[in-house]
Amino acid sequence: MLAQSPFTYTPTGGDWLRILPELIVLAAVFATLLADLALPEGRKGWLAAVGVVGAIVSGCSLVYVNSLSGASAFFGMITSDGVALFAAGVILLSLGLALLFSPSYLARQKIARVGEYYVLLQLSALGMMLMAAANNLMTVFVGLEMLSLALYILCALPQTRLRSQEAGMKYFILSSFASAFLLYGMSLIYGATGATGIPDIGRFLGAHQAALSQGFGPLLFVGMSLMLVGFCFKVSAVPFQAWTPDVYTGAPTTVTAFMSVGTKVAAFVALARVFVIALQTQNAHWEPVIWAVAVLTMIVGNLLSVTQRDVKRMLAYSSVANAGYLLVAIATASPRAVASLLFYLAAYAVMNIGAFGVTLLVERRDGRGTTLEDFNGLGRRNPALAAAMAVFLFSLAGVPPTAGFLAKYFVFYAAMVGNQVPLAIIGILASVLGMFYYLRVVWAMYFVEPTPGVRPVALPEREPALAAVGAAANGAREEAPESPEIEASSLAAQAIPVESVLTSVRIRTSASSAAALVIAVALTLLMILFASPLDAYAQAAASALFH
Amino acid sequence: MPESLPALILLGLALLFGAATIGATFVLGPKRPTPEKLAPYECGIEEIEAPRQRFPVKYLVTGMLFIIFDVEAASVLPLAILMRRLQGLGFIELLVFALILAVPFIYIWRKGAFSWE
Amino acid sequence: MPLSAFLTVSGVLFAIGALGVLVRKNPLIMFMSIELMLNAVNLSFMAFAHFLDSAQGWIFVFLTLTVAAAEVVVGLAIIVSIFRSRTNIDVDELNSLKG
Amino acid sequence: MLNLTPFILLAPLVGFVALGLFGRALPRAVIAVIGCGVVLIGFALAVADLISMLGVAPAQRVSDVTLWTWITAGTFHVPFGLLSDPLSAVMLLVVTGVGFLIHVYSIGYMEGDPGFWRFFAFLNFFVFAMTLLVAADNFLFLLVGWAGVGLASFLLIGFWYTRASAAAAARKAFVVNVIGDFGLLIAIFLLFGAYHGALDYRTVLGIGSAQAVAPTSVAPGGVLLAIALTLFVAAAAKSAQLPLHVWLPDAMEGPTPVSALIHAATMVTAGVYLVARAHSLFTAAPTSLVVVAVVAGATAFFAATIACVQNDIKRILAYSTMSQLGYMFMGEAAGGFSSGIFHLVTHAFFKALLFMCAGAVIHALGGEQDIRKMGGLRERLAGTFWLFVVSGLALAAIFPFAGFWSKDAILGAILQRATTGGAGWYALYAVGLLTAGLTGFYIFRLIFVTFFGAYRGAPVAAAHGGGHAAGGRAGDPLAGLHLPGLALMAPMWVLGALSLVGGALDLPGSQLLSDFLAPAAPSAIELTSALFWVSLAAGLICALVGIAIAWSRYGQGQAPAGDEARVGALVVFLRRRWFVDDLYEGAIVRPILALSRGLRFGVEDDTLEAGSRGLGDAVGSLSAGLRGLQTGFLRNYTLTLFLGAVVILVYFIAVSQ
Repeated sequence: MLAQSPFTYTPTGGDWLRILPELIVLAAVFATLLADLALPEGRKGWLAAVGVVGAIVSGCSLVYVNSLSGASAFFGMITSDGVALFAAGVILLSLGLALLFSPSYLARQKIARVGEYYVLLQLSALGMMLMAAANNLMTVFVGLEMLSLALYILCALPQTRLRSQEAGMKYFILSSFASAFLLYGMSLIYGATGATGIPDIGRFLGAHQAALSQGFGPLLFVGMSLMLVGFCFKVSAVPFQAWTPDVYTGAPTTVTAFMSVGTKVAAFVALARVFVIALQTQNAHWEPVIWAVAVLTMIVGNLLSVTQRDVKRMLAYSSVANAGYLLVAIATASPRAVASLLFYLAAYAVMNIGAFGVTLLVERRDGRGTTLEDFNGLGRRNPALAAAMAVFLFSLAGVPPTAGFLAKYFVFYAAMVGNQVPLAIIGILASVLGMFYYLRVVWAMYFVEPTPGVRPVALPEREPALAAVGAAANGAREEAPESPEIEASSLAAQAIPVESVLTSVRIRTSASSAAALVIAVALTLLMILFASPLDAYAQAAASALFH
Repeated sequence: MPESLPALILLGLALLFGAATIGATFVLGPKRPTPEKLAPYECGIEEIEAPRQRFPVKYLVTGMLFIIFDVEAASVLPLAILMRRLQGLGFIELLVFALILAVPFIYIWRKGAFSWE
Repeated sequence: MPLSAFLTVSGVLFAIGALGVLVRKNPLIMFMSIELMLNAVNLSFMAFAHFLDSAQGWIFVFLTLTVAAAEVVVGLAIIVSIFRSRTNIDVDELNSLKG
Repeated sequence: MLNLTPFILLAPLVGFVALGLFGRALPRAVIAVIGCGVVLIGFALAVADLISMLGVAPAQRVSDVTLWTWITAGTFHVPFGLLSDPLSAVMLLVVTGVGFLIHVYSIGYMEGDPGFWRFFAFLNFFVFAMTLLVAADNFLFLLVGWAGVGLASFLLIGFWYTRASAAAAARKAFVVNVIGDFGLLIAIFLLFGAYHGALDYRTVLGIGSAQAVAPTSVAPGGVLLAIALTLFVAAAAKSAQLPLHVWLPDAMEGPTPVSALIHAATMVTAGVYLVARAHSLFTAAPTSLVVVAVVAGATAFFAATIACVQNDIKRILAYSTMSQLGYMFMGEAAGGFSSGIFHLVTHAFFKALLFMCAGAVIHALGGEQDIRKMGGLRERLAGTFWLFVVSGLALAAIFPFAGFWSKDAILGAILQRATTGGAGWYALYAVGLLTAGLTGFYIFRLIFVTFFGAYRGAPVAAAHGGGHAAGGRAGDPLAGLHLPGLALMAPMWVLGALSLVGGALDLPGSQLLSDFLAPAAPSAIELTSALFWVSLAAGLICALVGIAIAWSRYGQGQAPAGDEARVGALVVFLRRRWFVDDLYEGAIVRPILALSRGLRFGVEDDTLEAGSRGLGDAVGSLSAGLRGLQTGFLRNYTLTLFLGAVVILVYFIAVSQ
């Protein structure tokens, strides 16, 4: 195959079969586009069903692709190896859950352009799958941009909401800036090795270790550092995490749920391929940087979460902290560590989407109302929702026997046996800190009286005057003083006379949201049962990556 | 190339130093913007209308759509070069490519993106 | 001309672009600076492709160009959308999310 | 040999799932039958297991069923298996047996509560987690059970979550328990390293394995010590040993059956079980046993002194539990692992009974917990009174009650250890004796103040149902007394009988329990030795002295509120009769009262609280400082991104040179 030039390579039917899952998602995108034209206003919720069917069919096709022999497709641009299929499975699961949460959320938040929303969500999933399956820097870049472009628009989709617009703008500028660094890094790596294929780069560096020390060394090192910057930005590692909380808070919550998981899956798999595999021989050089970044990310991410009063923002910061645990696996750089990375991503997907899912059901119509006060007494207002949230939070906190516990366990175990004992210990200590802020939400749900007034779930349309005053009270919140404690209490007091009328309004959960929650809870709790086959698959996939 | 690399690195470092200096002033320098300071012209005459008010959004939308389909055309170019070698397969690929372009095109058309009003 | 000449120009362009992102306030100009950075990378890709006599650099340039065009569209769309809701697009005033 | 352990585990799980899903819709009678029935099934199975175990030779009394292999990855091999050996059999009997009685008691105690179904669901979940904890055959599933009982405890302490104090207590308990969980987690990581990924008891502890590997041949002493100490951190947090004890007194905010089941009989003894289970690791690192001894001795004494001045009936018992757990650890530290387990068993009987009696009193008085507002209840609550006395005598270790034999087995073990171990162990023995005296004092102070003299509280409101209200004259403040019903009394009588004769499990000469446990938990002391008889006598004398002092101070039902006034009168009285008593009052009672007050306020309220608050403040301000960097300005973000890139670039350029 190496003898062939990319210009003379002719794709075969087998190549197309290996990207079957991606093709199915693409077909679902087209079906959604056409269905959007056909469906009348008010029935757009069915678009989600199209997407869910696409995700399920694509997920089934993974099994078939897994049975094919060989993995490389399209002149080694893309691969359908175990790691790619595992990541695709997690991405499709996340996509399905996010789609199930979407119809009622979009209706409640009055987000227009529903058709575009579903199309872009699926396209970003397609980009993630592409990036996770990429076996060439080009495909990594194209997949990355594909997912990012779709997410920029999704973040800014609620056109009347300034916070979303701001989130979209910040994400767009910062992410493009980081992409430029990544691309420059890729260019220099290409210059140093003469290859863009991930295995080719690894092969070249393995064969020309000596030559590197004189000629192309600086090129390689500068390229490596710039690529690291780009990847660290995408996985929101400290100090490149600044965009994460703002974007995650401003974006519509379904989008936040999906991107917090999907982007991580894609970026971490690509990071593992590029650094752990292609730049394997340079491990001694990049490992200290990842080490430092992982420590910083775990500590700063957890520390920043501690003082958050808004659950959505707290979850955003916690995703930074989780990136730190995943970086531990990258720093360890063994097959077992890569397998634990995959397992962690799977567990993280279900528990994080679940936690965001509950948050979006608690959220008010104006896109606010996700502070701790809004979760007060949820255990009595909606016991099922509170129980689900408790499961997700316990899992995120790493309490056995949930999926999150197993995931942390695997990662830290891999680090322990992979000679990264200090990292594992720092990680365990950092996750003790994590317990505090996750359990504070459980605490609020079960042991705090519902705050009067901070809890109107649905402002009745019939009373525009009331709604207007409520909105004004919320507007006042925006200009509130900086201290979050003062803000919450003083504004709660402010809001009481207006909104206490509405406290009796119950949170309504649509059938599809309930289904998504049930799936997420079941997977979070039952992952302990199929941990063994899942882990075995991840191990096999990871060792095949190294071979 | 190797002998010029130190110079390259030096250049890079110099630029970085410049960037860091400018950046530091941004972080450290006091910023007290007043409406007067932020006004577009400081020659004493109040602005008659907001300078950025007239923004022809319609042109922009059309422009954006043009860029998309224009760039897609650029991707067809390599296919054209290889057309002879690829034979029938190339034709099928071209059709698929056109189909991928056509569906969104129909979509934005039906959504009314091309209507001027 | 030696490869280093191309790389130097490319590096300078990249740095100018990065500085532009850092110092400008208008998102349009910031965005143009990012485009400059991307094109600096394109230059280095082409230089490498020429000197290494490898086709992959050229293909990469193609992809980058396409991606950059798509970014232009998305970026403009977001800027226009913000423009519709408020007349000012100074990035220093987009500051409701923090902490 | 049978191994029915999976089914013992399954029964409460089924109960939990059934009640959790459908409990809300079920009538109370059905809830009660399901809730108690599943635990009774578990108990019956545990008995069947025991009988079959007794039928085989002692060497073959280990059965390890692997239900399925949970994780296999190279040498990292974790089967999900359940172990049935003498130690787990004893623990299972205690958990399901005492658990069943407390379930029955709960039917009466919680009868008016709207959360009836929820309560039984949580109780069943607790029993499931606890059986998993004691039946697991590897450390990983031990951890799962360990965290599960912590969760159940958290849910049950905060059961009346509308009370702010209950909610705060639940949180405190959870935080401390999590510290323990992480101790266990770290211990497991260390074991991973030492045993190359094996976590099962067979490999690590040599249970059920013909050729047990000596821990000293596996890992260096430092690592073994670290393992033992982190295990003990976990045990100390779960069993409320200094300084991780703060949660237990507050945990009394939960309903009384919870206090009886979780915070007296079972969960808090998990630490004792863990130390006995992992005794080979502890004995391989002898320094760790010294640490255990010091902590346990300090806790036993500390808690007993505090119990002497408490006025809340349940808090007295909570401190007493801490003190008794200290005894169990002291016994284990001295090498008497079976003595620790023996005391665990008898303590489960009499302490559960004490809590049930206290619950009956609280129930009768409509929720009153302050003993200063009780008194004179002897005639009205005669059954409860006599059971209280029986359990009190057992706690005070008076012949021939259960506690006498088990506590003195521990003291004997310490004395035995002291004959070879040196002065430190004699000091520990002295602490044990002193604590025995204090135990007699505080428990009889409680009994005298509660049941003797005249009633001092406000009139009791008439019973809601009127069904078991005692008839009485008009103007009788106790007219509205709620007499305990059959559901309350029946389990108490059973436990009363067990508190009386429970010592027969391990009498000197017969040694049923020690012999049975011998393969799993070795014993340090030959119970018939002369030393043991000396120890028995010394312990008995100390306890009697304590009771005598309690009688002299509170025997007439004096309210402890009047301590200051009455002490003066008492001193005058004593000076005329016994010159010795005057000395005693001044040199021992007063300083102990003062010391215990000082400890209570000094250690509990200031130092520890301030320490933890300081840590919290530090984290909070660090976090707030970091938040300041998150300015929300896009251009600051681009700048940090750029500077981060520069730092990484400079690092790589430096490396490449």
